[in-house]
Amino acid sequence: MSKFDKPWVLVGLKEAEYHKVIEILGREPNDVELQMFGVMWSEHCSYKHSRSTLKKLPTKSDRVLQGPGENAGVIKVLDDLAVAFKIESHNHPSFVEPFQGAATGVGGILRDVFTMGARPVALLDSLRFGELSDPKQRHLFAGAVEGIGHYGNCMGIPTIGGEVYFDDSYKGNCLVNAMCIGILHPDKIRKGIAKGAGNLIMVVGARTGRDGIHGASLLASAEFSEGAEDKRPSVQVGDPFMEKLLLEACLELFETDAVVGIQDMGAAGLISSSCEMAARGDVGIEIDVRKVPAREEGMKAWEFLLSESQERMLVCVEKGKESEVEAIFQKWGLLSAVIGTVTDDGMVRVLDNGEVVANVPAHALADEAPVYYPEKQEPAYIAQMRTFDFTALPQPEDWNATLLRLLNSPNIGSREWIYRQYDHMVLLGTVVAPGGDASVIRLRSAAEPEMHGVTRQAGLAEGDTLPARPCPIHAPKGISAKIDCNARYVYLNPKRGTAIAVAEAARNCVVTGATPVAITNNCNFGNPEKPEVFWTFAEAIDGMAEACNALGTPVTGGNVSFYNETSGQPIHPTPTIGMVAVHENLKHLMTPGFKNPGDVIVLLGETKDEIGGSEYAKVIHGVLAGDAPELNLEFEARLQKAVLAAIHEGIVTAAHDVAEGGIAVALAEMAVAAKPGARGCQASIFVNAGRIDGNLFGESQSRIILTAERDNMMRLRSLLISHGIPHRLVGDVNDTDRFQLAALQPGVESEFIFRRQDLIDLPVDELEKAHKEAIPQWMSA
Amino acid sequence: MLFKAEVKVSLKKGVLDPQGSAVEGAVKSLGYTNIPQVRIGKFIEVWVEADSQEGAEAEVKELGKKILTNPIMETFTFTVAPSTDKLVQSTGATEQASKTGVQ
Amino acid sequence: MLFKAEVKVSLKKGVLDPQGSAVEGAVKSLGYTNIPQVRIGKFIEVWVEADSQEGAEAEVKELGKKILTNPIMETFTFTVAPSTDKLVQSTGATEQASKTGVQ
Amino acid sequence: MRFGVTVFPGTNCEMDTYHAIREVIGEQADYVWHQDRDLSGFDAIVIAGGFSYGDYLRTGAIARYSPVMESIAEFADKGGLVLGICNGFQILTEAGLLPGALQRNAHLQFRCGWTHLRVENADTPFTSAARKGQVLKIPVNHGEGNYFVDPETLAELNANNQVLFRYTTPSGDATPEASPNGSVENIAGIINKAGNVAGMMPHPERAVESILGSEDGRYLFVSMVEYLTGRASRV
Ligand SMILES: Nc1ncnc2c1ncn2[C@@H]1O[C@H](COP(=O)(O)OP(=O)(O)O)[C@@H](O)[C@H]1O
Ligand SMILES: [Mg+2]
Repeated sequence: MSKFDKPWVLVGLKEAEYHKVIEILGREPNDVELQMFGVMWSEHCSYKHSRSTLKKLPTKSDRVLQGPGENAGVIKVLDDLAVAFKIESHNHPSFVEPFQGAATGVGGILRDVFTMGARPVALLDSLRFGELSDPKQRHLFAGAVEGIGHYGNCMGIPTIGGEVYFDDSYKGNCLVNAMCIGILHPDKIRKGIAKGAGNLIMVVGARTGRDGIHGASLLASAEFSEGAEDKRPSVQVGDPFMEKLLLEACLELFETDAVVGIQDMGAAGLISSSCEMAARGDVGIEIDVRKVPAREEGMKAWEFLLSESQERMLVCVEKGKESEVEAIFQKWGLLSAVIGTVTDDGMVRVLDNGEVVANVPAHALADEAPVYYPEKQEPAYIAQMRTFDFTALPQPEDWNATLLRLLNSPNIGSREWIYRQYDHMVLLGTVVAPGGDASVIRLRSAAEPEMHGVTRQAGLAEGDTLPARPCPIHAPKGISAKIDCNARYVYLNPKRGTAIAVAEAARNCVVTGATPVAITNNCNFGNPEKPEVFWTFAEAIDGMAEACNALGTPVTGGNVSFYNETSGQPIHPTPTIGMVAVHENLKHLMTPGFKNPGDVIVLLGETKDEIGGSEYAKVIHGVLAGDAPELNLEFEARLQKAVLAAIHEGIVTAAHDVAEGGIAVALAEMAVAAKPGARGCQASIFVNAGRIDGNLFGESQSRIILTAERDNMMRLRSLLISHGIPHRLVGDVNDTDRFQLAALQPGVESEFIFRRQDLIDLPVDELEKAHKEAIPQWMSA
Repeated sequence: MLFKAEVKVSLKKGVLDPQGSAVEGAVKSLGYTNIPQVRIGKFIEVWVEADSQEGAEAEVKELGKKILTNPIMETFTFTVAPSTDKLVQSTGATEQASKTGVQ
Repeated sequence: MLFKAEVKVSLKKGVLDPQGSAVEGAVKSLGYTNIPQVRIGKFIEVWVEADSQEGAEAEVKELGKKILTNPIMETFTFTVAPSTDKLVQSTGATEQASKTGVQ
Repeated sequence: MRFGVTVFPGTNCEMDTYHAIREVIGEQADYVWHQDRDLSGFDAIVIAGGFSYGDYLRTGAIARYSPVMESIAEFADKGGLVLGICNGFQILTEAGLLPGALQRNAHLQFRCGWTHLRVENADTPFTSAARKGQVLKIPVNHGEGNYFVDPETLAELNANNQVLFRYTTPSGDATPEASPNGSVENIAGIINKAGNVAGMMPHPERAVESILGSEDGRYLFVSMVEYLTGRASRV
């Protein structure tokens, strides 16, 4: 390597890291080996900055069958049904080319899940862009949504939910995170492992080209800077059709006993999959890159190793069973090729047409990247933000207009513009569609293996009896899922803000009637080598750990995306939480819309005058300051239990959590989503202390609004009392098509005399219009 | 001998072209008021091994009618010329299907 | 004066073309085994009002870079010639499109 | 009755269609692989939705050349019932078994959501269980469902009562806003002249259980069963 003074620079390593490589090998690495270390020891592949911190997260429970470390986490739902799920980011590629970047992000997370042996049954997406008034942001947003739809729709996997926020901090670095949920049999989890010397290593799926070379090491592990154009690899183009074939072929393959282990080829392609599989099995692997089906001529050995061509898998196959594998892939019109064997010497040996071009211990690549404990320093802005004086802000003069403006904010309004571009119905599982809080899919594997079973079965054999006709399906179980992260809270208070993200994701599932069981997470942060950024990351992980412990939702996996900065400016720290919850009985499905006139509206939890970090402060006053709302995790857990108990007792007619925009917006959303004939309400909010706007629009945590039939009110109240949940009757549902909201304040004369102030009185149609147009008003221009 | 055909597919007159209209609108909104119309079709490059120019042309014409266009909405024109291009492999999907012989 | 430009947009070399690959596979399985490669791009017809051929060319070039193609993945070539085409009015499809919703 | 549900590379609604027929309607169903040629034993064929061959080039353009399509053309020729749903409709038009073509949605976006369909002709094997003028709630899910046909053929379709469904408001008005895609005359589904091959963009198999939001999709399958059993008993 004497060709260059500083060979490590070429592959993105640090000098000390280069010396460590020499120490491990006992010699200087050659070009190919250096490339391999460069990519495997990159932040994206090695988690060298985050690994030590992530250890704090709880990862175990009775339900967790597979925690972090594999391609996806797995939890048990029934004795014969498990759920695999994981989240991935594709931020930088989406900023460069939003359609393809987002599409290939979806492709990647799908492979992570079906490589576990699961059939993907749901996708969710989490998006962040700058404000929509900027045409560039509209372009990114429209492109990312179209790309996600393109991939998921073509694959026939419903995108059942997600979240989106628009904030200037993302204008130079958008976030596109995608989550996938799959189902499998608990005894049939597949792992990314190679075992048994003499077994074969096969590449299946697409041909390998020069796509995305260095995506992991350079793009995902360094900040964006202007003029970085030349570093950019050629854009990866997703081929969902190819992936659909790959999915069906892999699931069919898993029905055989030919597979020892399997791993998708994502970031750092062949090299990362082969060394990780070898390291997990404590074996060696010998592969010849010339045996890999190539798309382009003249590819170099290191290009094969680093290529990020999509829609490929690496499979360790039982010796002698390769023709079984070939036959299945051929049936699906796909290529498969034996490229090497498992060895027992622990080395990853790479040949180029028989000639050894690299020979490196698998563990060195996969597990021995340096671990850093970066410096931490609380950023100065945090203390500064807390000193903001909210009392200086004027209260609204026109409360009607204020509510309409909030409903019309792209951060609050309807997301239909997004999800109507996604197939959210295919597979006939979606029993609560996007548009409410969390979405819900039913699971039917136990009762009806031929439907959502892992593989497609042939039709009825002769002599099979048909089910009685008609055959209504009452699917007993379901899964609820939500992605959530209000990054403003995290920005103001990383620890509490992250705990809120966990709590809110859980709350969104709880209001559908599901019990939260586990999370996956995607930590999107700036450059971890900056002490201020690392501090926020470490705090965020602390907050996540606390909340997960309190709510009994261990972390089964996740993804860390650092270096989300442009020209030195980091994004708001965004630890996106992907929550999965189990519906024990779909009879108790709950949705937020009002159901019957006459139902009473009950507000659970305590309302404080908390404007810090709220959408109200931002949209109406242009202020992002203060502190994140308070959060008492013990109370949160109790609240969620109580609400689940109430829903399961069948005494609740609607449930909705209070989030951005506070009570006023939450109630308005319930009115907009109401059944015909129940589109109206009259409510009075008790303002105990503080400002009226802070009470109405503030975002105090741990609040849920329920409605109940009047006859069930006493039962509901006693249930809430027995759980120790403070609550108030705030009004009732009616059929007037009007939304009326008043404030009740203790009078100045005496605290026992309440003054009623009628603040909001609007036709629900008008609320609906403001809500519906929030995103389209920008996008159809 | 290797030939390369360039097939230009356009929508028939009278068939609405929403994509073209959208681009037209975008172009206008950028201030290009002198662009009265935009229509969007497909540009398909097909490499053909054939004995002669005529042979290649006949083949491309057949392909154009049979699969590259839908005569209900599209028309096409094409040119054929000898080529020295280095070709890349397809991605692999349905590659083997051809071996197993879909007719 | 009215000119008509024909803009041929193709994917850059090295950029995967799943569409082209799929068509290639299909064409092969139809028995056209002598078609080693197919790539699919766009064919855009742009009518331009300009004073001169050069003016029209400059404008089309600018449009091509700015809006007709995605420079990250595509390249384009074009020709410009005087045109006597009678143009139809834009359909207005996009205007209506935004209104059309699914209920 | 035995339904065949086609599976092309890229088909993704076959499991749903299979479920609707077998579990909800209670009839037999089998998957038919795109390379199969043998359709003996089937009383009806449903070409299921999805993205056959990735929808590349044009929707349905590649699938129409599959071996199974030759058999389906023969099956239809002999009077067999063929229903094309979404991509199935697109394949049938490409194959020339139904007139017209499906273009990209006028607004250029993919659309998934509920639509309302007015039954225009209830005197067919696919709609007999419904009433003429009845409005069915059935979802769409497509990027290219914008039905196009030349004016002469359109006039013929109308004259022969070949329009099965139009997109309407919930109360049955065929307004432009009620259409999710800009189809000519709000056409959502048509039938061939012989009356045994139908195509529709909306997905009846997604609307067969109340928990999914509607049961109106059953009308399609029940009509087919009634027609087939009726005929069977006549024979
Ligand atoms: N990017 C997206 N993709 C798909 N669905 C989305 C997206 N963003 C939001 N949604 C859906 O819109 C609804 C409202 O989302 P959100 O405002 O995030 O809810 P909440 O405020 O309850 O967290 C949910 O059903 C959610 O799944
Ligand atoms: Mg919510």
